[in-house]
Amino acid sequence: MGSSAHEIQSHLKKYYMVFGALLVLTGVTVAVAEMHVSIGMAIVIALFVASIKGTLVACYFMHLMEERSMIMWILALCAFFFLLLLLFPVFTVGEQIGGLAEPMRGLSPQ
Amino acid sequence: MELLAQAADFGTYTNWMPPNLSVHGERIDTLIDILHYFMAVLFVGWGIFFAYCLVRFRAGAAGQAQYHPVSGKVSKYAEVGVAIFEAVLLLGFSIPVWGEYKNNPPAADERIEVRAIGEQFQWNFHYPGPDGVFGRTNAEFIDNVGNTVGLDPNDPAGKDDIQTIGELHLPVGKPIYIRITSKDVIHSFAIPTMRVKQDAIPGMEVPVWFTIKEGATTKNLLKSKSMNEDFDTAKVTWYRLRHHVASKDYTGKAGQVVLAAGDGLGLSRDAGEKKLRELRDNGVTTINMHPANPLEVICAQLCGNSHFKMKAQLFTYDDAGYEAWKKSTVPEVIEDF
Amino acid sequence: MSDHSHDLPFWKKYIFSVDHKVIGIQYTITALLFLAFGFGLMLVMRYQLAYPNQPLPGVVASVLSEPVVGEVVINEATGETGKILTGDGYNAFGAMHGTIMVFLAIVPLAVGGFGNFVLPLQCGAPDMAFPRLNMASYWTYLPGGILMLFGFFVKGGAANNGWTSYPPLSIITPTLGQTIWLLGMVILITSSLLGSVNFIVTAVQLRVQGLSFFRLPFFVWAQLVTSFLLLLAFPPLEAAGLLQLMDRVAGTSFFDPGGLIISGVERNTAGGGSPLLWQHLFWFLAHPEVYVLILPGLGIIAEVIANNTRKPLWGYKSLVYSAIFLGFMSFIVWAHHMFMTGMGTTLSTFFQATTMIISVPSVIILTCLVISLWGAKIRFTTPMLFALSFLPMFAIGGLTGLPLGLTASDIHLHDTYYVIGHFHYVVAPGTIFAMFAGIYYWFPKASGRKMNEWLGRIHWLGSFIFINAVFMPFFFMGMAGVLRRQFDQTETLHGAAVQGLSVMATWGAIGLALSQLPFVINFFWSMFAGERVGANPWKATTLEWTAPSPPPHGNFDAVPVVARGPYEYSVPGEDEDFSMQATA
Amino acid sequence: MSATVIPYDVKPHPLTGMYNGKFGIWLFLASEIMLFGALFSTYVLLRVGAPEGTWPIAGAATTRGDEILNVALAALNTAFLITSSVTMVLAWANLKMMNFKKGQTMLLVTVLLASAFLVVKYFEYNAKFHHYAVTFNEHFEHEGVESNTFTATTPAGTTKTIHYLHGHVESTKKNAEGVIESYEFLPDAEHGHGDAATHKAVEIPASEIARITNYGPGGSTFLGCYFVITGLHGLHIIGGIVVMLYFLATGSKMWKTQPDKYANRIECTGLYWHFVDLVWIFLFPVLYLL
Ligand code: HEA
Ligand code: HEA
Ligand code: CUA
Ligand SMILES: [Cu+2]
Repeated sequence: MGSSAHEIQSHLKKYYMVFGALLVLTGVTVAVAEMHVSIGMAIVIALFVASIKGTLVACYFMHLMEERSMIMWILALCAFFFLLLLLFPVFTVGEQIGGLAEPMRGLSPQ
Repeated sequence: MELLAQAADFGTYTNWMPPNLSVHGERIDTLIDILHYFMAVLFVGWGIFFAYCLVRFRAGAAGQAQYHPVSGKVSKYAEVGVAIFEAVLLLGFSIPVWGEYKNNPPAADERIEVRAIGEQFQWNFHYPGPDGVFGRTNAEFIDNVGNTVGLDPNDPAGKDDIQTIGELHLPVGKPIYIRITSKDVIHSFAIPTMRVKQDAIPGMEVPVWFTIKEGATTKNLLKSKSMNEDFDTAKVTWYRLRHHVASKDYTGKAGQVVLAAGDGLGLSRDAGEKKLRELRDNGVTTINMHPANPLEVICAQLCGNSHFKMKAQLFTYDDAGYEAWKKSTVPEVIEDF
Repeated sequence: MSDHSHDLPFWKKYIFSVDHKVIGIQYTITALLFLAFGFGLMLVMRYQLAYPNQPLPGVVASVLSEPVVGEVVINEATGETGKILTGDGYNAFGAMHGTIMVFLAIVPLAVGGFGNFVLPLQCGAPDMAFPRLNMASYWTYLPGGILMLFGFFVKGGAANNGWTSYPPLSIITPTLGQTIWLLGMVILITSSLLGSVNFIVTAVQLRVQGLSFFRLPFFVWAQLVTSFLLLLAFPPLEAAGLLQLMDRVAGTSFFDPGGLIISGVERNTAGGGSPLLWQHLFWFLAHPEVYVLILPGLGIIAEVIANNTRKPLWGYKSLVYSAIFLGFMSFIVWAHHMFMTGMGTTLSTFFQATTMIISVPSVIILTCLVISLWGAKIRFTTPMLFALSFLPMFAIGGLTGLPLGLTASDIHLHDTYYVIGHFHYVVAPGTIFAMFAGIYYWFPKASGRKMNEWLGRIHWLGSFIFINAVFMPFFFMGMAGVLRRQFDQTETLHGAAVQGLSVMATWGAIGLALSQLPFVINFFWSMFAGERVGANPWKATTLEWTAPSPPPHGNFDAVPVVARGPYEYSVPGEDEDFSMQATA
Repeated sequence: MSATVIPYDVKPHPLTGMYNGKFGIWLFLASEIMLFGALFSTYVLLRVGAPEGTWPIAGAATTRGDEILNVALAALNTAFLITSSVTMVLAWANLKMMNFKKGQTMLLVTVLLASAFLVVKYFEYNAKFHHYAVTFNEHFEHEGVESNTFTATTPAGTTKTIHYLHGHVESTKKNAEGVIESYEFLPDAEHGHGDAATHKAVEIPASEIARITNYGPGGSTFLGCYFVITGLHGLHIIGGIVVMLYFLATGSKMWKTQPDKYANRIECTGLYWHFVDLVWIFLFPVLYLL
């Protein structure tokens, strides 16, 4: 990856651009949130923007784009397991036989 | 009567599966049997090959170790075979049985509904009573003698409800629907003889349903041949018989009654072993005994230091018996308020 | 280089050493001691199980009634005269037995011990990729372990909610031991994370020239897959541990649905938590974990079998692919431990299917190992005896996993001794035997001396007979419906009916313990007085046998170059019946 | 340490294209993903299961974190972290271009920004610990105190009114045994808790209270998640600061002997630091805005 001095030079400009983009996108997220759009919409937008920001950081600051494919595969595997961990518990709750009980004391205060 | 007792002979507690008294249990047992045959076949077949290799290819034996691999056809077949058989077990047995066990519960109007509430370390049961409606419950009304489920006395629907502690009474031949929850920690509602098991999770209410086989009433079981077993007083220990009672009187040399029908060996091991010695001294070599009560609900999830003791007595009745029991209970429960 | 290691001060050479071999040996000894301790706990429990509420043998009783541990563990018996275990004491012993065996004995032994010692050697590496990190991982493991044991001495005794420590029980138990358990887990997990990173980097980056991936010994592959499991499956438990810690100390309610009535008193928390969440996070770790327990074992078995059959392993590649597939699948089956929580049909179907699928690679692995015996020239050395007996034992353990994997049969078997039987057959006569095989096999490399064959055989025979006497009865008890974690199984009808089997298991365990004496003697005696041997006493092919025994700091006198696959035995035309990987 | 030379300690391995350290740190980050992943999945599960009106806290009008969290401060912190990421990567770039001074300065700036983040977080946490939520006993009636109410529907469909107030505890009255008898409580004006008109402290006898708690971890499952996740993230920040300080101080000696090894170490630190930033990039919307 970019090791020679003037290669790095060329990188610098990229870093500043990414920096700008990140700040702008942060602004966008906050703005959208202030607008109080429907929760579903908000989730979609917020996560979408966050993913873009994440990708920028990973690809440019962490130079993921310049790396060999192996690490990509490892991260992909990791991401897959992460999704499993995220989704299956929710699925099981959704599919639970029976469900929430009438709690012993009405609905517990908080 | 004799006939019925015969018909209702469901076997007894042994070192294989306990008697199965539920309708859906049959298919679970079949699956378990098939599985073990399958495992046995695999293991034996595989074991023979294994043993053969050990003998034939031991260092002492003639011949050179061969560098080139043998063709793996056989193994491929074996593996594919295993895979296929597992698929059959899964699709052909497990999934249907589980589906039947978990899907489409019995209709609300024809099922016997009971709430089971786990608590360290007892099972509390709540019956809707004649009106078929459960009264509201709330923690503030819980008291540990009369009202363990916390019935709200101001709720008319609750007036006729029945509560029991550590006793579950059920009719045979009717779909039974038990709503399981817990007051404190996770317990697990298990009836080995019904092939029923369901965790009791606080904050959740999970139902299980099953039907008890016709004829499998406590009365019949107590009379059934296999529940009344002969034990060799020289070999048997108190542990084995601590929940058993004698089926008939046993008289000693002097004609005195050593062990009366319906009596157990004793509550402590000391007493029990002493009683056994006494029997032997009086020349009683075998005693015929049966469980004081043949059916139990147990707790299958670690729930604290007395988890092992957390069990309830299960009584099963024919319709007449069940009605009789309900009558017997209703009034005194109202007393509690 | 070799002379270099001499001028290191003692403490640098043997205590805070960065040499992977020393660290490996440190791990091995520590883990063996934990293994023995874990067994000790179980012997006390087994006595109670065989003779419920009868006074413990005097020695044991007096040790346990030491004021420090006494208070909860032991009490003046009810009904009987003399000292017996209390219910809490029993649960604490059980939970700690499980925890110690899994996290403090087998994993450190299989990964920390054998992985550390053998993997770099088999890769032809001078050391681990990060020697100091390696040292750090041992020095986090040891304090973590000691912290765990410290639980026995605090008020209320050690953690007593099973090694699974399901909330809400684990949250409401007053004992400080549970909090210590959680802290201990967090530390131990950190330790094995450091380890796993190190292993992966070493196996990938430090392979010597010519040692392509498919020339790696199967042991290295097994360790590699294992490390990935540790790397990706452990963090969720670390997170879960933190959450439960918060629930205990900071009054949060992640696993507390709220409104719990603990012996009549309502627990005043925010509520809104989910007890099942813990089970998901725990089993997401704990199922991969069980393959962490077996894979290194399989690796060792493969090495020993190849070496003692004097022929190449049958189906090396399918072994490797199966191991990888096994590792991958092990992340997708965890909910088979939760069938009885009221799981719906769709998901249970999914998890049953994955559970059945995951058994196929295991079948393939075992089949390959067995077929490798065909056309062999089997040397019945002690390591080989353990390796061979591993095969049927693992087969029994594995096969009994199938009824548990099918929801319908699991209804009857869940949380019974059938489960206990199932997994002990895979971990005890399975993994432990593999560990023994490994110890006997690599002992010469580590010490330059061979362990005594005859003592070894006595050890094997005793262990093999008695370990079956312990665990075979469990299947029948489980079938009869006897539940696990029972202080006294005779409290229930079906339990009382099979009390005899429990007695048998207990005497089996005592026999098993006695059978370990020859091993302990052999182990220490051979260290100093064993028969001296050269670099390659077993006439083996893999790289570690090219290095002198014991290998100096830096391992190889000259960096080896690899020319062949790992198991080139009895190559036609060669004058020796083994052709080493390294070209001289 | 030992004289044994470890291959690929500095120059990249042909297969992975990384030197050992970098490969190692990437694997470590993979495990970190699973660590935070588990916490995120906790958050999702608990939120999906939360009975309406109890998320983020009992009586909340919306289900969003901004109901009770300070978005402005968090946005500021986001800016801090993003900037620190840039300075971090610049530090490495400069070292690569062999100008040590600039590299070190950039590293220092990174440390300062990180510290600024922690300071802001301190104020955020502190505010939470001094903000209280009171839930009154059922059938609550007490003259002089007008509580807010919200009607919750239990899973079984029965509805139930919950009386509560959010605000600050001005003072407490204790009896002889030192047991609190009553609270001097100032309800919030915003979020419709209490109403601006009667926005004055009230006297609440302890006997009327079912539960009183600050906005700390125990306040609600949401706050629990908030504190655990941001707390763990905070620990990562602290860890990063420590490492960077080490490389600014004694660690920097290495520059004279093995400059590119030193640069590599800064690169690894950077990878870790960017990851911490990345986590926050997801934390911010998930906790504060949704
Ligand atoms: C090393 C540890 C290990 C291993 C390898 C396994 C392997 C398997 N386990 Fe086990 N398991 C545990 C350790 C392990 N398990 C532990 C510790 C628990 C209890 C946790 C607790 O609750 O405390 C547990 C519990 C457990 C449960 C939960 C039971 C319950 O609580 O109700 C289930 C259910 O599905 C299960 C299934 C399986 C399956 C299907 C396999 C499969 O991978 C097995 C596959 C292997 C084979 C199928 C045998 C090999 C094949 C042959 C015999 C060759 C012959 C064939 C030919 C020659 C062609 N295990
Ligand atoms: C790797 C895991 C592992 C291992 C190896 C073992 C090994 C053994 N286990 Fe255990 N066990 C568990 C994991 C393990 N166990 C778990 C997870 C549970 C569930 C806990 C719970 O319910 O939460 C459990 C529960 C459990 C129970 C059920 C308790 C209950 O449910 O109430 C029983 C009952 O008999 C038992 C017995 C044994 C026995 C007799 C051994 C024997 O095989 C031990 C054999 C040991 C040796 C042979 C040691 C030899 C080594 C040496 C002597 C070292 C020498 C020293 C030097 C040279 C320095 N175990
Ligand atoms: Cu209740 Cu075990
Ligand atoms: Cu499993």
